[in-house]
Amino acid sequence: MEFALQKLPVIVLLIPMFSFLVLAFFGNKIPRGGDWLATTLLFINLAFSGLILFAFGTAGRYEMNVEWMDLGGAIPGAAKFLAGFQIDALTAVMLVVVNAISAFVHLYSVKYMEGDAKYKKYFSYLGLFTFSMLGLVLTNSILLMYVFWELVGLSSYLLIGFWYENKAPQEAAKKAFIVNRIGDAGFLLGILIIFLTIGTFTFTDIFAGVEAGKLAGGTLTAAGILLFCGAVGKSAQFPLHVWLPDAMEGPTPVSALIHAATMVAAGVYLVARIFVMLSADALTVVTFIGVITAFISATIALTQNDIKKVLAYSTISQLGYMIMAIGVGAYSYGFFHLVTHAFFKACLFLTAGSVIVGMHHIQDIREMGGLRKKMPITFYTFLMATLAISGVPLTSGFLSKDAILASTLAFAGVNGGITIIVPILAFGVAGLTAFYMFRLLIITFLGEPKNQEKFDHCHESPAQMTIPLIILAVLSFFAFFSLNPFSADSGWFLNMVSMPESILAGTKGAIYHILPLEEFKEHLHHAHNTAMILSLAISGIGILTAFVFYYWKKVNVDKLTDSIKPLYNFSLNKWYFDELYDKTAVAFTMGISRLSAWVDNKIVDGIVNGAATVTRGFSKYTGLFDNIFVDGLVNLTGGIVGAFGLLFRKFQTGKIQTYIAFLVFGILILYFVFRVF
Amino acid sequence: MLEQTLNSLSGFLPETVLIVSMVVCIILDLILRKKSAVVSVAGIIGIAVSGYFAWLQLGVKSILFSGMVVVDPYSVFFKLLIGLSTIFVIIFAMFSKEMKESTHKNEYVYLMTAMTLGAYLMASSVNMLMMYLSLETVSLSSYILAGYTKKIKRSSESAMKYIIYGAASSGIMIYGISLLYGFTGTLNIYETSIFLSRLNPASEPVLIISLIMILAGFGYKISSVPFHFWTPDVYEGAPIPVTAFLAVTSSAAGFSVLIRFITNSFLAGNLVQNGQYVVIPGVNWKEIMIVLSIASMILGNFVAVWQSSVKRMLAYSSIAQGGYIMLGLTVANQQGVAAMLIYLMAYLFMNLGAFFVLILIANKLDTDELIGMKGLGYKAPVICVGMGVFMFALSGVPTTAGFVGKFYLFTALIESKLVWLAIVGLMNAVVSLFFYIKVLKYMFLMKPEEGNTQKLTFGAGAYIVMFALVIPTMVFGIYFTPLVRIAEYSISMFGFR
Amino acid sequence: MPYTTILFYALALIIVVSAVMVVFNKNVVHSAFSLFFTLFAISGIYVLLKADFIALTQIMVYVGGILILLIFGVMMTTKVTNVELKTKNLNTIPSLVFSIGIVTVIIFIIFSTKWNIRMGLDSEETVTQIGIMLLSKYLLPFEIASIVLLVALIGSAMFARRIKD
Amino acid sequence: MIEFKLLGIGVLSWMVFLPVLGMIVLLLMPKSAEKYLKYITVGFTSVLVLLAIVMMTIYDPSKAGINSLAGFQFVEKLNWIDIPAYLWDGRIKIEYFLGVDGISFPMVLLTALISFIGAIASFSVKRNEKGYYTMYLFLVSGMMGVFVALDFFLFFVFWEIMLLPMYFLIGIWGGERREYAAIKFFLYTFFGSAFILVVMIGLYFSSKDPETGLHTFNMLTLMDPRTLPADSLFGMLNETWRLLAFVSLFIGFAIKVPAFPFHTWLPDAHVEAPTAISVILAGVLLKMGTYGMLRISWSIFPDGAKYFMVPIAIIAAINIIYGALCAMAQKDFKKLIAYSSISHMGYVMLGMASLTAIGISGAVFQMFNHGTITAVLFLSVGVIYDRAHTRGLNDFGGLANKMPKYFAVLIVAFFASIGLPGLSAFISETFIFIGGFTNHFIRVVAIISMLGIILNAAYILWTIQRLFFGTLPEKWNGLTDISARELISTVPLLVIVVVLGIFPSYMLDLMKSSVNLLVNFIWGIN
Amino acid sequence: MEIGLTHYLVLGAVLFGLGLFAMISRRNAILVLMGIELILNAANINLVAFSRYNGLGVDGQVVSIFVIILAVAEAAIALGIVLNLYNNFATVDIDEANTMKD
Repeated sequence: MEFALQKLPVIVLLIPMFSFLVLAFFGNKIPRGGDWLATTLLFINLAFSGLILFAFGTAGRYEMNVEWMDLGGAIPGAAKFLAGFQIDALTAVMLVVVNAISAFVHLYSVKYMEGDAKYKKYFSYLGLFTFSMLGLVLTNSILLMYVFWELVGLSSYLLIGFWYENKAPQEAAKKAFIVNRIGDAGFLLGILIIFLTIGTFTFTDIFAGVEAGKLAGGTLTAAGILLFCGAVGKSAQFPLHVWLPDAMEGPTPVSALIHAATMVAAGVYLVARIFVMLSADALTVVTFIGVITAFISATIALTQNDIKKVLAYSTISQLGYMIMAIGVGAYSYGFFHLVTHAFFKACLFLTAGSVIVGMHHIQDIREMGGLRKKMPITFYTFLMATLAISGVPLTSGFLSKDAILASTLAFAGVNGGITIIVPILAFGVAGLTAFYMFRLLIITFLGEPKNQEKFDHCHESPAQMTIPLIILAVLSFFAFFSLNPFSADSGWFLNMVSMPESILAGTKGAIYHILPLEEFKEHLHHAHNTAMILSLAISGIGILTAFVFYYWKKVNVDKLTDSIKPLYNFSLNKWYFDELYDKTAVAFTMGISRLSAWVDNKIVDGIVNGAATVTRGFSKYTGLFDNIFVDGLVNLTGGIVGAFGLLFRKFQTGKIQTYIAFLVFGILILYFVFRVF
Repeated sequence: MLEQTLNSLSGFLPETVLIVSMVVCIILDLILRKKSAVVSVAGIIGIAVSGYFAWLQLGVKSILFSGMVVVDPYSVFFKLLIGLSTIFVIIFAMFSKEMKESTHKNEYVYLMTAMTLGAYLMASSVNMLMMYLSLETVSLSSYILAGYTKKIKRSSESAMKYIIYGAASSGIMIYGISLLYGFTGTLNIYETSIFLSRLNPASEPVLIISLIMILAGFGYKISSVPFHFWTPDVYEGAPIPVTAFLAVTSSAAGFSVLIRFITNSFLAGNLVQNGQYVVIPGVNWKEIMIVLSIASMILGNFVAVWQSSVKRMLAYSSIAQGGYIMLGLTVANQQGVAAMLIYLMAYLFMNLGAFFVLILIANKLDTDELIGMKGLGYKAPVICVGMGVFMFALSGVPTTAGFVGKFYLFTALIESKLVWLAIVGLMNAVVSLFFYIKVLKYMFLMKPEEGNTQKLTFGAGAYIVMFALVIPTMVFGIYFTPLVRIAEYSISMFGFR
Repeated sequence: MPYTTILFYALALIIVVSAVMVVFNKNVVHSAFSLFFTLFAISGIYVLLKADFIALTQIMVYVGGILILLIFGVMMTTKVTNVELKTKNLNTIPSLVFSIGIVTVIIFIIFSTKWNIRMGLDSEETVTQIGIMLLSKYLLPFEIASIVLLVALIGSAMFARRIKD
Repeated sequence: MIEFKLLGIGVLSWMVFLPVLGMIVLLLMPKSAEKYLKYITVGFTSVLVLLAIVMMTIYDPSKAGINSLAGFQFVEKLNWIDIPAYLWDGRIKIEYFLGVDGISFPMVLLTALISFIGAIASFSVKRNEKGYYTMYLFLVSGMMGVFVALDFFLFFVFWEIMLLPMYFLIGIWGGERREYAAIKFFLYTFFGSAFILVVMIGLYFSSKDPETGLHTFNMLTLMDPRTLPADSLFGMLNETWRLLAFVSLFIGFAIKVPAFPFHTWLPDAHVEAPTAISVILAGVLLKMGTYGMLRISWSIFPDGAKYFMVPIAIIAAINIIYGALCAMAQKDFKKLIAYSSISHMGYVMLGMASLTAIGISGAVFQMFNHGTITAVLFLSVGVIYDRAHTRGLNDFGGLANKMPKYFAVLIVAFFASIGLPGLSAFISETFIFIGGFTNHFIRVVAIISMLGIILNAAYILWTIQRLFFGTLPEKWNGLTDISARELISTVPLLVIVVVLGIFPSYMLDLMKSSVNLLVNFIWGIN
Repeated sequence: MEIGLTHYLVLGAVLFGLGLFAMISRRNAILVLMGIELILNAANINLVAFSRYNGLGVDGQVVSIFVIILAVAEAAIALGIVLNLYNNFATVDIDEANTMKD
């Protein structure tokens, strides 16, 4: 049994790969393009991963290695590359989350993607994605993690650009890949630094090396931040968050799976993974990046009118939350939020999907309204998820969010000073979240229908779509994580995923800004109640304002927006990030490339052609240039040869007596030259 | 005195045979009174026989006719080289259409025999008068041959230019000889060198001016800058076999006499210490050679690039090739001279080959312009492949004899630390690739014009002759031990102490 | 002032003047005739140099041979009827420069070089010596000269022969 | 010592001269057999592949080679030219000396493979097939010779010989500006080899074989410091001259690589050459430059390699970034690929400049990978060009639905060439970067050149978008999907790419010991 | 003063120069040939003068005889060629015969 269990992760990893290969190569042979196969396989996988969770979740970690490459006694040191997987709480949980959501999305897609031209391709891509995501989660080597990291990027690229016939998806896919690539470059750099200093890729050895002080001080911080760059790219953190909203061009289930629940969480997972080796400064960076992201995207989400865009920005904002949480040292809370968020955000996206289907591919919420009557199940699941994300009590969202807010308070309390900005922004974001989520809910489902004829044709989605919705909605109840509706600390989850001892604790390092840990816990304990009350109040206010604005229409929203037009536009246009990047980075690169191409044609080849151009004028009137040109004399030698050749040819006048004159002249010259010697 | 002369006669057998065969040819010509191969064959046989006798002289080292000429491996080598090339040239002449169409019968045979005689004497003479005389012998007959097709304007013009230029330079040469004679009081090069080595190091201007004036005479034979001006025009005007003769045989002869004169008369008591020549102080002919060779290479190559007529292009190319060969003198050691001999051997095959292919083409197309050769590679593949081999050989691509020659020249340069000169030479080789490959470009890369794509056919004889030149070019490129051995053996000149 | 001196200068004067005439005279025939004077005077110089045989050869070969040849050439190549004998010079300036340059160089060298002067025996006629020389030491050149002349014969015949066709 | 003879002739001789045999067979073919020529060529090249596979089974990876004759395998050693001194010290001793070690063996495999693929890809050639296939086989034998020759003179001969067929192959069967491209290629390389020749001769006369006390062209002997007496031209103490020699060798090889600023021949040559020849050119020829550096410059002038590693690394970085930028600006598919291979060869040079085992094994591995990947890319260019007769990227779009198989093939190749993990190039590039990092002299350069990763992704993705995405223009409705023959020529390469991506050890084990020995030799560690 | 070697040499030099000048500047082929003769005579004067003043016996004179012989041969051939030129170009102005040049 034990033995089988230890092999199980490999099986779990390979099953999606199998489904990918089968669908990719034999998709045409199998009826229905093998969707049923993929889906069933995924559910089996889910079962397996559940098994793993029970087996290893509490039983500590298990690790296994095989030798991948060996360069012999290479300089420096002996370069051996191991490949292997490890299982601990993080991994086990992630396995379940990924498999669960992937399975539900498979099920959901069966109807959602029905009748699409590239139906079976779609499922094979899903398989590829799931495989690489699981690999990313499972591996114990940071290099292999990078490998799967890139593969995830690839499948995300393929899925975003799934409808590549249209311009927008192409652009979105390209953008996503390249922006991620930028982050990944940093990631790779970090990996290389680690390899150089510690000489290994496996996490355990790396941590051991750090503990032994092989990698310390500024280098450690640099390494940490560089690795974090990867997370910034994948988890769409500021300033690389621009790709995620565009990624919504992909099919909605894909958005749910990749761009809400799992892939974007990979960054958070990475940070959690390397948490123990992050130095104080690194953590500070992480914290601030997180909170800034959370705030910016929240403000943007306020004004968006595309249902998926709103959700996308809320995703970014929530991811910012998680990152921030880990930054402030609320490791387990951050990860907890990852899990809860995965479920309710997936739920939100899928409901959005069913709305879109219902509205026949209308995504602009201003066209919707009053859908509650038409599609009740969708509405109630959506409501559930919205409550969760807004942190209303009795929801999983409340548990995680509240804990995070509390720890931000504690963080500020321990460090004081400027760090107070963190909780302030965090709470602000909580309020904003509540507001825009309910704005979305109200405009979409309540009120009067705006677009009557669409409304008339609207209908509830079929069971294959609603069942996942219901399950996911149910999963965002508090009960699944903790019996105590107001604190998850006693819940099974946090017992399982507890904050690891920073390996730098002894060495005045890592999370010193929440050290001594007791003090931090102390603050946390006090902060808890304040946090709960504050957050309840703020989200309440948010929700209330939403109703005031959009349901009871007590305030004329348009007038309000007019009065703060600049701000409104600023938010509506996403802080002009895209424009900024287009104007700067992209323009710069393209400019450079055009320039260098020009240089290559004109200058470099020109240096080579140089003398040719010099002699061109010379050759023109001799009327020989074309001839020479044709003869491929166009390069440096050519030019000089041409020039001198022409010069010398002048001597060959065809008049014999001139020759004799030259002969005599030559004799004289030679004589004088050698008299001088 | 008399018996000495008689002894000399025995050593003079090759030349005697030549004279006899010349007379025989004249008589045959008078008897036959028409164009016929008989005379040519007779001439070829005569030259072959003389070559055979020369071969018998291998290893002999003796001085003949009271210090006029010597027999030594060096001269034997050149006699064989010259004889072989002349035989080829006469065969070419038999193939050449313009020679057939000329208004003469077989004069060219015995004129060429006379030239061969002169060249033999150039290779073996150690007396300045003898040098002058033999040089004039070659020159006079080549003047005539240059104007051989006298009804053709270009030919007569080239003859005129050639004789005037030649007369001028030989006049200057004899004037220089007279000055040198007046200064040293002897015409024998060994005595000259002994006299000079007894001189105090202070350089005498008279030595330099006379050296340069004498070089004007030799330099115009090997067409080295600045004595080269006649070359392009004469090459272009003269019938192709004659051009081939001028390019290969007479320049080989020129080199033979040049090397012997320089290395024997301007050495300190013509001493050779472990292969290195001991140059007399004051007359820095090494530098002169460097200047001449660089000038020749650069001018030859750079102007050849512009030529549209293959013949004229080959003229410039042979100026450049002369420059390469002269590099061997700049190092003033036996290795350099050996390299020159190796190069000359390679040069014989590849250059003659190029001219032969040109003859065949000109016979069919009546032109030597590049334009006319468009797409010829598809009309006459074998011939053009042969041309390709010769062109690559001339530009010094490996596995051809040309590469071996260049390799040894640059080897000599680099070993005596003249790396910069080697690089100059190599860069010139790169440039030369331009125009050599231009021919192939026209032959293969360009399509023949519409209409005339019918295959050209040549007799078996043509192919035999061509392969007789292609095969050595290739074989000696891959296995060049024989070349080197011969050269090494032949650099031993008479009178080196 | 010994008579040889006067004689030398007289001859030198004739030589140079007539040579200048040869070079600068517009009329070809006149040049030919002034060349005659030059050559003749040169033979005089040979006499001064006690080279009687050379002097004789000079007169016979040059004056009697080459000069006549040249004058024939003039006659054959220029229609005497409509007198086209005038020819003008070309690129005079460079040729002047070069010739004067080389002459000055040579003269400078002549004066700067220390020739080893060893006067030979004076009163002695050279014909016998030359004869011996030609058949002993210079036998080979002598023979080769005959070949050269043969070649010249063939050549000139070849060119001069009327082309019948 | 491992040997493998057929009919008493060593296998390497077979590898080198079998194509020549093929040439002769082709030339003897009558006019009527025109249509079988291609199959004959494929036959001969496939025999090469078989031999290569057999060699692989025999090959012993534990043997190192580099500077020890014992470490070389399949060695053949005969006297070719041997002239005892006569009057002057003119002894020239040239050996026919073949052998492979961990550095050359991957290249031999690559050559055999690519030649075979190229032969299949040549079927589209219609004009004057006899000439074409003759030249093609000639080219193959020349390339093979370069990789197996261990005598400098022999190496040089093969190096030069290989130019001639290339000139004609580009010049006769190429595109519109073929004459220009051909002569440009020829002259550039000829120019470079002039420098190599000078150094070769100089080395020869500096050398003094410790055993025989004679000059030698034997590369192995030349690596031995005792062979170059201190007083000689390139003697160990003669610092300046050695560095000069290294530089001129570098120029000679860099032109072939091609390294900035000697690269301008490459785009022209690639664009004009027929598909199969571009494949050979990018697949094998470019490697000859880097191989020559490793085999000669790095081994015989290790001091030079150490002295110049920073400049070389900088040149490499320029190659990487500059090549990528130029590629980004191209509108011609083939030209884009050409520039991309300039960029990728930059990686190779970076790895070699790092002078670390990991970097150099990355470099050698990258040579192999680039060979396979670029081959596929050029083949794909050929595929589309044969159908559409244009290579303008902007003329296309929406091919993904029209030619799904083609899309599949090309997307794998593309992602391989941007170094996507799981595909072979990723491993090699990572190694190269690790190498660059390890050598702290060039660390900064390595970091800068990581920009290349992003740029590669950028232009490749843009190309994918322009080719496959969007809607299909009306005029391309007639396009047919990739044919079986084209699949045969591409898929095996892709399989290799994937397999080596997952199990790189198959290749790394071949070179491991040699690379380690080389690095130890360079740093003087024993 | 006594006439010495140098006088003769100078005379020779002057003749040499005049000959060169004639060769370079006169357009008429015949005159160019005359120039050649002048040059050869200059050489002869040198030779003879040397044989007189260097006490070398008659070697110089013998050489000068050969020079004369060659002069004759040359003149003969040259004349033939010039006539041929005249037949082809109907002129003896040699600068008009320049069909071949770069």
